[in-house]
Amino acid sequence: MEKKSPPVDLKTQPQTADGKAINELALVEAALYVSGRPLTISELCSVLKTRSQRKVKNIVKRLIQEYASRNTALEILELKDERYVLQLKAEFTPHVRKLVKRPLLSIGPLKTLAYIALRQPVPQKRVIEVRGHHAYGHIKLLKEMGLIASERKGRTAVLKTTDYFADYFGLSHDIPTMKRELRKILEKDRASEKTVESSEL
Amino acid sequence: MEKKSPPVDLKTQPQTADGKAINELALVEAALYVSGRPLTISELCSVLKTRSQRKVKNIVKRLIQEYASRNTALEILELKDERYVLQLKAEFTPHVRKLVKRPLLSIGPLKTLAYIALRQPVPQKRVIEVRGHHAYGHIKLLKEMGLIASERKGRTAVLKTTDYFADYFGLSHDIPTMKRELRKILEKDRASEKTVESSEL
Amino acid sequence: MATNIKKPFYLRPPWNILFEFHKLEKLSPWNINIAYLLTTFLEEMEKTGQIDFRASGIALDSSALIYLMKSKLLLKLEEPPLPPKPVQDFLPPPLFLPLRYELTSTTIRHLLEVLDDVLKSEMLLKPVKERLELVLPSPSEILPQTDYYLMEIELQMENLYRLLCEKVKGTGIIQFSTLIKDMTRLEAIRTFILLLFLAQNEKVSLWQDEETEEIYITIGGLNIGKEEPAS
Repeated sequence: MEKKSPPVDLKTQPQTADGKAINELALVEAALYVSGRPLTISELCSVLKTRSQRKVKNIVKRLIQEYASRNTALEILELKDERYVLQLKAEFTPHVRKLVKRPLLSIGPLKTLAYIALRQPVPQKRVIEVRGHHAYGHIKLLKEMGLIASERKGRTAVLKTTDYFADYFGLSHDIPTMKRELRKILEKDRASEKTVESSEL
Repeated sequence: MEKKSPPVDLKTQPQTADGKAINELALVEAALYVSGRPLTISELCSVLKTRSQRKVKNIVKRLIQEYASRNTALEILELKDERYVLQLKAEFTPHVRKLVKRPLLSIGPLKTLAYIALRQPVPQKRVIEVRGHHAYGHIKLLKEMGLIASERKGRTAVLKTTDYFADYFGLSHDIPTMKRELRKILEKDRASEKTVESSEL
Repeated sequence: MATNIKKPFYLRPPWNILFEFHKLEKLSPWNINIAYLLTTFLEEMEKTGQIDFRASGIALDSSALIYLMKSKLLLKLEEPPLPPKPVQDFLPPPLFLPLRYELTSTTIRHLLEVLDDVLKSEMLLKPVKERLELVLPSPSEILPQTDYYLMEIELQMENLYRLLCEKVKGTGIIQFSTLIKDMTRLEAIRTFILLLFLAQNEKVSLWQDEETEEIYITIGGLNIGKEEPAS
């Protein structure tokens, strides 16, 4: 059984420690499962150690079909910009929502993230002034999680949110549009808060 | 296929908005997927809206078989106290680790954990000597996560891994056997890491 | 509610050293890692929610004292001891936990709920800060009893200031690494301490690049704030 792997690409083919070739479909599945976010073709190329985007697209398409043919709670979708995501089918959400307890971030880093999102591109110095010295740690964490990125502008580090941030919260990838979306929700929230307050009087 | 569900329990059976009965296997899969931790039989009972533990056990066992029969990167394990968990098969870890945005533990604590696991029961003092002063923080974290426990032996605190740790890795609860199994995992991990590294060049 | 009075976390090791001065006197300051103590102290305080400004104040005061003890030893030209060598043992590679995906519960609503709070604290700030603030607290309050130390420092500060004026001619700026290029490790540390005092007296301005950790030195105040686009 173990000897049947074909003699192609043996050097670059992902392997387990005992030399068995890892199934490529399963490798794409692994990547989509652990990342929990949409992956681009080039991210998948890097996982599969290949430069052929066509090859990767074929593998993902086969995986999508495999998922669609089974009776499973999960689905793999192709998004419009050639990104792929593994997610729970929407009809299951209400039944299992109560098991979802872990927040993405605790309150401190979440506040720092919210501030960066609304004020981006914002100098790191300004974020520290507004949020205090603990925000150094928050910024490090948010970068590690891929939610924000920093750019150098001369001597200043400038922070902004990433595409992953936009995907997580379902916002536009275009920064000005995203900020408008955020402001709109914020204003709506405030307006309904006022209505509640005045009706409580 | 969809019509074959028996006409029992129609009131309590989980349903989608349009009234279709949701497949119970897929519902257990959904619960394990979103929670990302081992679930007990009673948690699964509550998701399936049933009191019959036997029924739930049967469903989970069928799901486990279904996963085992497919060529997938995921596995469902039964832990010794009748808890069930969905996770990535260990051999895929080195290939997709870089995509994980929120590692449960960073490299430092993971090294301390590996040292304790291989040297247990080991005096805390020894761990600090070998791993440095930062290991105080690692030990605290690992204890909080329930992966290690400390015992007093006279004046010395002695550290060892917990049953939860053994379950997490699917290892034997017998310490000498576990250490043999661990050595194998660590060697495998190192070997496949080398494969990943060299093919990235 | 039954109140069992628990010792606050900071009276436990390792932080207790910052709150028990008599213990501090018996220790060599080289054995105390101030950065580690303060970082973990703040982390613990944030985690437990026991925000106590008095405790923070005392911790800061003690750290300044330890820092002063170290500076004094350096000015006496006493070499700090070498860091202890770690005990050798076989170190296995990290043991990676099996990867599991977990859905998280944070939504856009949570993000916007906390935003209100942050915007309130933003409103309390001046729109743009004019000059960079010094990272270190003023040493003036902890020094009155050490006149000799101060005299010594002032003399050396003057010397260093003259040297700096010489070196920054033309460019107006010098990197710390250039300044200490031909110095021994101990001289470099002394120079750094003196620089902090000069900066405190606004004789020089210091600026550190967070990525390269290089420190830039200019004579007098440098209005870096002007270069930045107004946000």
